[in-house]
Amino acid sequence: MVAYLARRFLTLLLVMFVMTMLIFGLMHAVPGGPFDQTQQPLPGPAMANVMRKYGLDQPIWRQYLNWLWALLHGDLGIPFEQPTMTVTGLIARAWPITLAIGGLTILVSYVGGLVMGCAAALRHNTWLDWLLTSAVSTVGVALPNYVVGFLLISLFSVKLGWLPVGGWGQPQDLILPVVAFSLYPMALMARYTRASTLEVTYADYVRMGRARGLSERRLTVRYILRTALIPLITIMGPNIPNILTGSIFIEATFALPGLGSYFTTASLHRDYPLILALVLIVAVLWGTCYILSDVAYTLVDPRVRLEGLSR
Amino acid sequence: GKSQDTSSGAGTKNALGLKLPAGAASAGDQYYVLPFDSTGASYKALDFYENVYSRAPLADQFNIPLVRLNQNYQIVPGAAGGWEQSADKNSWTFHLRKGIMWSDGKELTAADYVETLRYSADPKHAWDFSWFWSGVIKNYTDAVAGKVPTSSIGVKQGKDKYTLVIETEGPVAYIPSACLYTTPLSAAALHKYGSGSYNINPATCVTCGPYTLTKFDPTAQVVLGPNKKYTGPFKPPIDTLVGKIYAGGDMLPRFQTGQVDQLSVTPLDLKIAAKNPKTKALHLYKNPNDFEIWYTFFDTKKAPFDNVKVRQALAHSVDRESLIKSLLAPLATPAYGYLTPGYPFAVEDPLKPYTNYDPAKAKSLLAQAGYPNGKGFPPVKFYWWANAVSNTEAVVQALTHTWNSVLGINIQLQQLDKTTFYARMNKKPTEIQMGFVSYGMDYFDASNMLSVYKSDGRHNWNNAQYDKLLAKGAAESKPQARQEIYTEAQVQLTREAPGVFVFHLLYGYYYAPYMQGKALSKNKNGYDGIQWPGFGATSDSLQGLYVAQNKQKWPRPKPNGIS
Amino acid sequence: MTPTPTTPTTPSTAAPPVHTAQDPLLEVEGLVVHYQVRGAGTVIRRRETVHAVDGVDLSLGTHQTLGLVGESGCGKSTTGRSVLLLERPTEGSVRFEGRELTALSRRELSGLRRRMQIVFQDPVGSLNPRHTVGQLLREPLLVHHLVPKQRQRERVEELLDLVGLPTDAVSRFPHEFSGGQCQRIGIARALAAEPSFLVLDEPVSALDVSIQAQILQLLTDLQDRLGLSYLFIAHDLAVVGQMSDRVAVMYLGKIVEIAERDSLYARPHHPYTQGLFSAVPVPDPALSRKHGDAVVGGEVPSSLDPPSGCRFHTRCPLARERCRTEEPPLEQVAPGHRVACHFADEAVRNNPFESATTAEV
Amino acid sequence: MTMAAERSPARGSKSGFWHAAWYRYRRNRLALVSGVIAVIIVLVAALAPLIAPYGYAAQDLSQSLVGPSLHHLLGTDELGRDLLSRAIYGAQTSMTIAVGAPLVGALIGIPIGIASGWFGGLVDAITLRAFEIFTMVPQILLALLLIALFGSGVLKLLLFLGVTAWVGFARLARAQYIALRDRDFVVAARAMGVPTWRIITVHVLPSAVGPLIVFFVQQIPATIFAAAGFSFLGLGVQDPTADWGKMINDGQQYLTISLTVALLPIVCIALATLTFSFAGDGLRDALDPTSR
Amino acid sequence: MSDDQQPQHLDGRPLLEVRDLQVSFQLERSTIYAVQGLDLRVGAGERLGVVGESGSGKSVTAQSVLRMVPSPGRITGGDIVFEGESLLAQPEHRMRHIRGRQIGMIPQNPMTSLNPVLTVEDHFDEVLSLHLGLAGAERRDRTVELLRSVGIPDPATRMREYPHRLSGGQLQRVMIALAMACKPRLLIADEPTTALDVTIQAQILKLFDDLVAESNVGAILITHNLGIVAGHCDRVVVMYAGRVMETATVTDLFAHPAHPYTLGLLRCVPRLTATRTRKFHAIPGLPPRVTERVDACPFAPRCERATDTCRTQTPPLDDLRPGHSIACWHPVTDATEVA
Ligand SMILES: Nc1ncnc2c1ncn2[C@@H]1O[C@H](COP(=O)(O)OP(=O)(O)OP(=O)(O)O)[C@@H](O)[C@H]1O
Ligand SMILES: Nc1ncnc2c1ncn2[C@@H]1O[C@H](COP(=O)(O)OP(=O)(O)OP(=O)(O)O)[C@@H](O)[C@H]1O
Ligand SMILES: [Mg+2]
Ligand SMILES: [Mg+2]
Repeated sequence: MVAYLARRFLTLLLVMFVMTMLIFGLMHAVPGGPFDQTQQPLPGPAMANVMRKYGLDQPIWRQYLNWLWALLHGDLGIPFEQPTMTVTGLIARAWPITLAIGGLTILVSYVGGLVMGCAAALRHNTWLDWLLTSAVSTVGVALPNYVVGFLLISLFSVKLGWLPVGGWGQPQDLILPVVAFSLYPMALMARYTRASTLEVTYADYVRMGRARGLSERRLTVRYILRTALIPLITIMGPNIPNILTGSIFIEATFALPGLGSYFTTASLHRDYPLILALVLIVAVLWGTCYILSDVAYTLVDPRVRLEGLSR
Repeated sequence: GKSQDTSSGAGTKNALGLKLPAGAASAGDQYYVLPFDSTGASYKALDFYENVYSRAPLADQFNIPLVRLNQNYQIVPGAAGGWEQSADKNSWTFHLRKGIMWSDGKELTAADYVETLRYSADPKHAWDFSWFWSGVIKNYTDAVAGKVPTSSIGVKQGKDKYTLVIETEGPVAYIPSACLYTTPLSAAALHKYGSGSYNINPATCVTCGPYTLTKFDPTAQVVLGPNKKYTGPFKPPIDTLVGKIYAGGDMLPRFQTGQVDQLSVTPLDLKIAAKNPKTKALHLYKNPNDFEIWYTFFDTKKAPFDNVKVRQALAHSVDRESLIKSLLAPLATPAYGYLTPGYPFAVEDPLKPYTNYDPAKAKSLLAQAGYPNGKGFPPVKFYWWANAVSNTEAVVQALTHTWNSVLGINIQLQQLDKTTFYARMNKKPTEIQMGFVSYGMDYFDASNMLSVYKSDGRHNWNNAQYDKLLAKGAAESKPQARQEIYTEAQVQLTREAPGVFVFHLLYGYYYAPYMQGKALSKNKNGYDGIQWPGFGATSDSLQGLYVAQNKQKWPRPKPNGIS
Repeated sequence: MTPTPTTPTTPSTAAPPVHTAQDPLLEVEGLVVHYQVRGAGTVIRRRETVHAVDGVDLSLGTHQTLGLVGESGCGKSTTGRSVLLLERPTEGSVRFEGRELTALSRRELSGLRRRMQIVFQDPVGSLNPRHTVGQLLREPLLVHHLVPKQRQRERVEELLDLVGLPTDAVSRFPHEFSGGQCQRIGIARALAAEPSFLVLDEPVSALDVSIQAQILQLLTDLQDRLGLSYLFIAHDLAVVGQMSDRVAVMYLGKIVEIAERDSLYARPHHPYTQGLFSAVPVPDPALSRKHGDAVVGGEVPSSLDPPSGCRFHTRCPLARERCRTEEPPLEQVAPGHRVACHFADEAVRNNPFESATTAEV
Repeated sequence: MTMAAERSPARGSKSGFWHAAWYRYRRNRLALVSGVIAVIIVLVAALAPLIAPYGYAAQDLSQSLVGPSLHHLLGTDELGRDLLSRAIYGAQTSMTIAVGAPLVGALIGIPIGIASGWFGGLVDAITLRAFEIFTMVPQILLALLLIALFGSGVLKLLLFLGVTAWVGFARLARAQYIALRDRDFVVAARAMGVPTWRIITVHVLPSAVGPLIVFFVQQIPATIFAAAGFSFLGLGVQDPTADWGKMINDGQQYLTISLTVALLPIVCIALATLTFSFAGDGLRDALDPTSR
Repeated sequence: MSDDQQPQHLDGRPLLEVRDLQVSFQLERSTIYAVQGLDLRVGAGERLGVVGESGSGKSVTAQSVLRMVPSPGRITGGDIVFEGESLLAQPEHRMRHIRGRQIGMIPQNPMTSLNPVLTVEDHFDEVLSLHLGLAGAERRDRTVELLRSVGIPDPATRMREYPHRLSGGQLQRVMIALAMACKPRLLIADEPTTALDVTIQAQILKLFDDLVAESNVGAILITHNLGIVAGHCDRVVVMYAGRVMETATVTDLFAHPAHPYTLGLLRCVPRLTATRTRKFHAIPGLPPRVTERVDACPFAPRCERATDTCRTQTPPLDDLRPGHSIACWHPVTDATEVA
């Protein structure tokens, strides 16, 4: 386990190194710098002052090394967008919000998706199956979440006045964004769950369990679901980083001061340190989820050995 | 949303000790929530001299500029009670009021203005607006370039600590206007913290204005509370200001549910609001704000727009009136020239011959330019960035459609993000062949807006005659003479058509019905709502707005973080 | 004893001049196939070696059948595949028609492939489900340019006829056929390449008895008509006994006994062979009642870590200390009959499994 | 009896496969209907200029946001453009992107995936790392940077989405290759001396085509929305080109003003998503001769 | 085993009696008549062999006895009487009590027949507590004892393993122990050794014999291997196309096979002869998939003795002599044809 984790971790580091380098190069290749948003161009000397102030007058490789060096000291730099904060501080402030929404979304969508998928599979070829698989999952997949969000706000906030129109601070604020955000992953989850449950439903060992007189309930829970849900871990894992880093659309629609919006603003503002930090977050989160889902998979499924996993 | 049952607060005193006017809600309800859309914006500072283009909502409330502007754009005393130009016209002297105290106990003096302006010229600070004083204040340009120390710029204490002298590079008539931009930092705090950033931290915030910082969260909200130590001359009825910051999303529902007390409406909002009985009944306040001109500019150094006939053809083929009627009304007026009617020295009629809607003339001009019926006209990219307030997306499509159908040419739209747009526009030489932009004034003088088109300015249209007229206008101090000069300049500009001027934007506002006061009333131009420069210490609007009793039961949930 | 080979088509260009009919068609010496696998255990990544085949010598003459029996996982298939170089041997040599296959380039090998073919256990799985029978049979003709285009159809029909399938099978898909019919298609495809040698990897194990008999009859007939040589892999001694001239018994990657068919069936020497015989169910109540009490106990050990000495010692009722430490060589006990057992004599004298073998018939 | 009562015998064996596939496809009622609708959508997209009553950019500012009428069957948008025509032209853009981008992804990804499985070792390791890098970089960020660098437009968007879609195809192709290479029929082909390229193209790919088709079809709505997301940021399809995703973005705010403006594109996308996924499932089953 | 029941070999009342069983699968376009009027009986302590080619309906018969025919299959007629009770009339919860408790089942493929995420012990815990209400140490001891009785070495530790850690042979032993856990009265083994090696097959069959002998259960052994029937059954039913073709005691059947199909099957089996014959007797043609009910002997198309009668009338299952019935218009009388 230790060796496995160490190896995964090392490759992750390597991958992140290459990735940040690519992004760094790309960022600087893009027209416009962090201080080009003014309607009047800054006069030469003023611009030179700004560039010098942020170390942007140095060659790119130098800038990258500077960044890397600072990173090794745990310093992600100062966001151009918020020069009075550190990138770390900025993320520490914005991310918890995204994490709260994302965490709940994961909970709601995965649980909901599992329940729906199982229900559909266990009622295979009935109207319920049809309703859940075709109708619900299509709506989930065919409607972008900001449209869903807009509809929810129009109905529940403006028309009925039941829920806040957006914002952050009270528990009710979570409801609509989580619902809107959950729909798509829930639909996906339901689809996968259904497929994987159906696969197990007709397995030999389920038949043999029945032949030993086990009740259908027990068969469903211990024989069908327990094995059917295991492979979902590997499907769930890679989805998590996307959800936990937020959606700009959801955040904009519901006025959530989360991390998601930084993915666009940082790159629109050419906020280099922030962009890199975001890329790192996603990479680390992604790597962690990946490794964790591997480990979780081996823990819950006795058949799999860690080393044998290859994707 | 719950509506609060407000008891009358008329006659009682608010936190700043001001007696509330008749019909006002109780002191506890004197808070004002304003929405801000942070899309494409970044919030770095609350002070002009720290950062101009990335100021956070509710900035510049912690200080008092030398002069202020009233509802009718007249310069009135601010921190300075009076001012005069020196005999040689090369300097201005301002006389500060006594007894305005910073919240750290120090008095507001000339030193604060001196230190602030020196700080602005400091190459290490790299102020993003340093061009503003360049060529105006003596030695300022050299100081920015690091050639002379900042202490040598022409901003000095006069005979005592209440006298401030501004020396200029030459005679500058509009210094009092420009001095609207003199919201000072505290010299002591500047020394103590090394930069103006101290003001975004409630713990270190130093203010001489009526408000102090309670909360600064640039992704959610900025909250200003009453500055209990305020000793200045202007006391506002409203105790607490909340700037709610939204990263996009639809604003109208936020206003409808009482999340915010005011809304800057887009033309689309108006259409939607008209469908709703509650919002339909609201009064639409509108005013030109910073007198924005929205126009299409050309790279006049390259074909096909190096040909004046081509540019004129485009200018004549736009039916501004019907475009505005369908897409912007009532929030715009047609632009026949660069300056909005009502703006100093603006003229309209002398310009119309060059910009009126005349498709036949447009076609013939294009033919004269060598592109009969658009034949041989190369495909052109038309760049723009999205702005809901000016409904840009629809406008550029309408423009493109007009040009393509009237002139038979092929103009293709290309949207960019704002950064890329300005970066490419500002490149020398510019990378944008044709683009849609706006410009809003910085101070009330034709020289400000018109200088956008001076040679080597924002756009690459160079015209020595025009430059000469601008220089002449800046030096002239007789209004009548200036009017003549600027009329000629405007004709010159419009005739040469380095751009197609499309519309002057009007800002539309909804205020929750309980928001009332003189500041919202009509000014002499007939515009209402809070006028430029907005709700702050640079204007007299602070004193003219209060929260009235909520008779209409408009929803007003109390924002969190307000006692 | 065997009729002269009558290959219907002209001999291939690949036939080397050095090879003569008297020489064995196929000679395998010291064949070793090891697989490197990732080891068990979640903690440390450890490479482990599967000793799939561990030093096997075989030879097969023209128009002969060599039977290869053994339990699951003992390396029969691996032997079969590496003889065809579908699996690169870790060590050892494989000579076919006098040419050393392991020394050939990929190109030369691919040219030679058509002379040696394979038929699989899973009749359906070995046929591409997306190809019609016609396509399947045409593929070897195509890749080896055996028959001009206009003759291909004719040749395909010939092949179908050869294996007893109707010609209208051409446009149908494998899954439309029963297992036995698929096996016929597999055989036809192998024959399409005009091979002289076929590896039959448990070709009838998956089939019903009645179909099994049809296929075995077909294979026998084809061998006689076309002069083929077979390496016949199976785990059923009865079937192998009907098919083979010589039989090799494999256990855990090694050959424990190899002999002429009759010699082996009359007097199996190795206790494992004897055990295998005793395990064959006999369709005669009278006989099966008599034996069957003495069965080979235990299970085949893991080929990851084969037992030391004689690999059968863990299950052998005759095992002594010597068996545990010393690996028995394959020694001749009768002409053409070789056994790898320290105590073969004893085993023959006193068969621990008291098998019913052939005595009763 | 299995063999007795069967269909028409021997034809060209190639057409046999397609014939049989078509037969299987036809039997699946849902797939058949979906397939017909999908074909209609594609035809509408291809023949948009012939079908649409107006041009996609034809404006009439005086007819802004009018409801359904005889002149404009589904009404008009803010600029007075005919919504029906825009929906029809939208099919053209959306389908080009939604089908084109996965196609580009497949063309890049499948060879890489197969090469990765085929060569194994270092090549495989590097490809796997490349998968990781591409999965890790937030797509929206990469998109913003690339679009800022290269500009936007239908073709560039298509290429960009295609280039980011390759990983999925490569992964899947690699997995399929690895799963198939030890199957008996592939080994049999090797034993036959069938050259590698032929094994891959004739034996491996056709067998992997089912999962690839399903994946491809799944990519269609995903791609429409990715493109729509870029339009949301103003970086996707350029005005005045009609595109369903963009129409959703622009139209949602009109919900209270004009239902058709807001809902028409949503209905179009839902319809396309459903029909393509049912048709894809049907296609997968039809291309698998062993199914049912 | 401390079962005090005396062997009651073929006494009057059979343990299980299947009468005129009809099972069909209603597919979209056709109906498969998998079992058509099948009769069979098993007595306590008796081992009944069921043989036939693939698709002849052996498994469906076994599933019917447990009322576990997978959908879309349905029992459309006949009756199944187990210890005097009609199983088809039982409510589902009673059936659950019979499954596992009264009737045990051994599967064809032990490798896929245990829940991969439960340990071996978990499986035993389930049945032992469900049917016998055992718990704690008692249950554990019983599990150990059961596993030991089927020859699993070191059962106390092995039972903590997950199924994938055991070999096929061991898994089949576990399956047998599991089937025997509640001392059922009837054991159904559906091709229990097809997936196993010859030597392991011999071990398992020996175990099967021992268990039946010891505990006096009735057993149905489904196989297509006549050799196994010969060695491990008392009576045989030969099935073809969902019907019984012939049934007799093992000795009788092998000595005097009367049905041409039985005869054909017997001739197909390769023998361990001293010298090789290179002759293989096959039954020509293929077994049918019955999609319509026709009045004919289903074997007629493959039968060399078939006449027009065979092709137009279904032969009834009649007693040839006591204990030996056959459904054939032209029975074989000369038994020497076997060899
Ligand atoms: N590609 C491979 N990688 C690793 N191990 C393998 C591989 N192929 C076979 N083995 C192992 O090699 C050993 C011999 O396998 P082989 O298939 O030759 O046996 P066999 O005698 O044909 O068995 P069976 O009767 O089951 O077909 C087995 O332990 C098997 O697990
Ligand atoms: N789930 C099912 N759906 C449709 N038909 C079925 C199903 N299960 C069995 N059948 C049909 O029922 C008939 C009998 O099948 P059964 O499984 O009982 O045969 P078997 O004698 O056990 O064969 P095998 O030796 O292959 O196990 C076959 O024709 C088969 O096609
Ligand atoms: Mg094998
Ligand atoms: Mg069966």
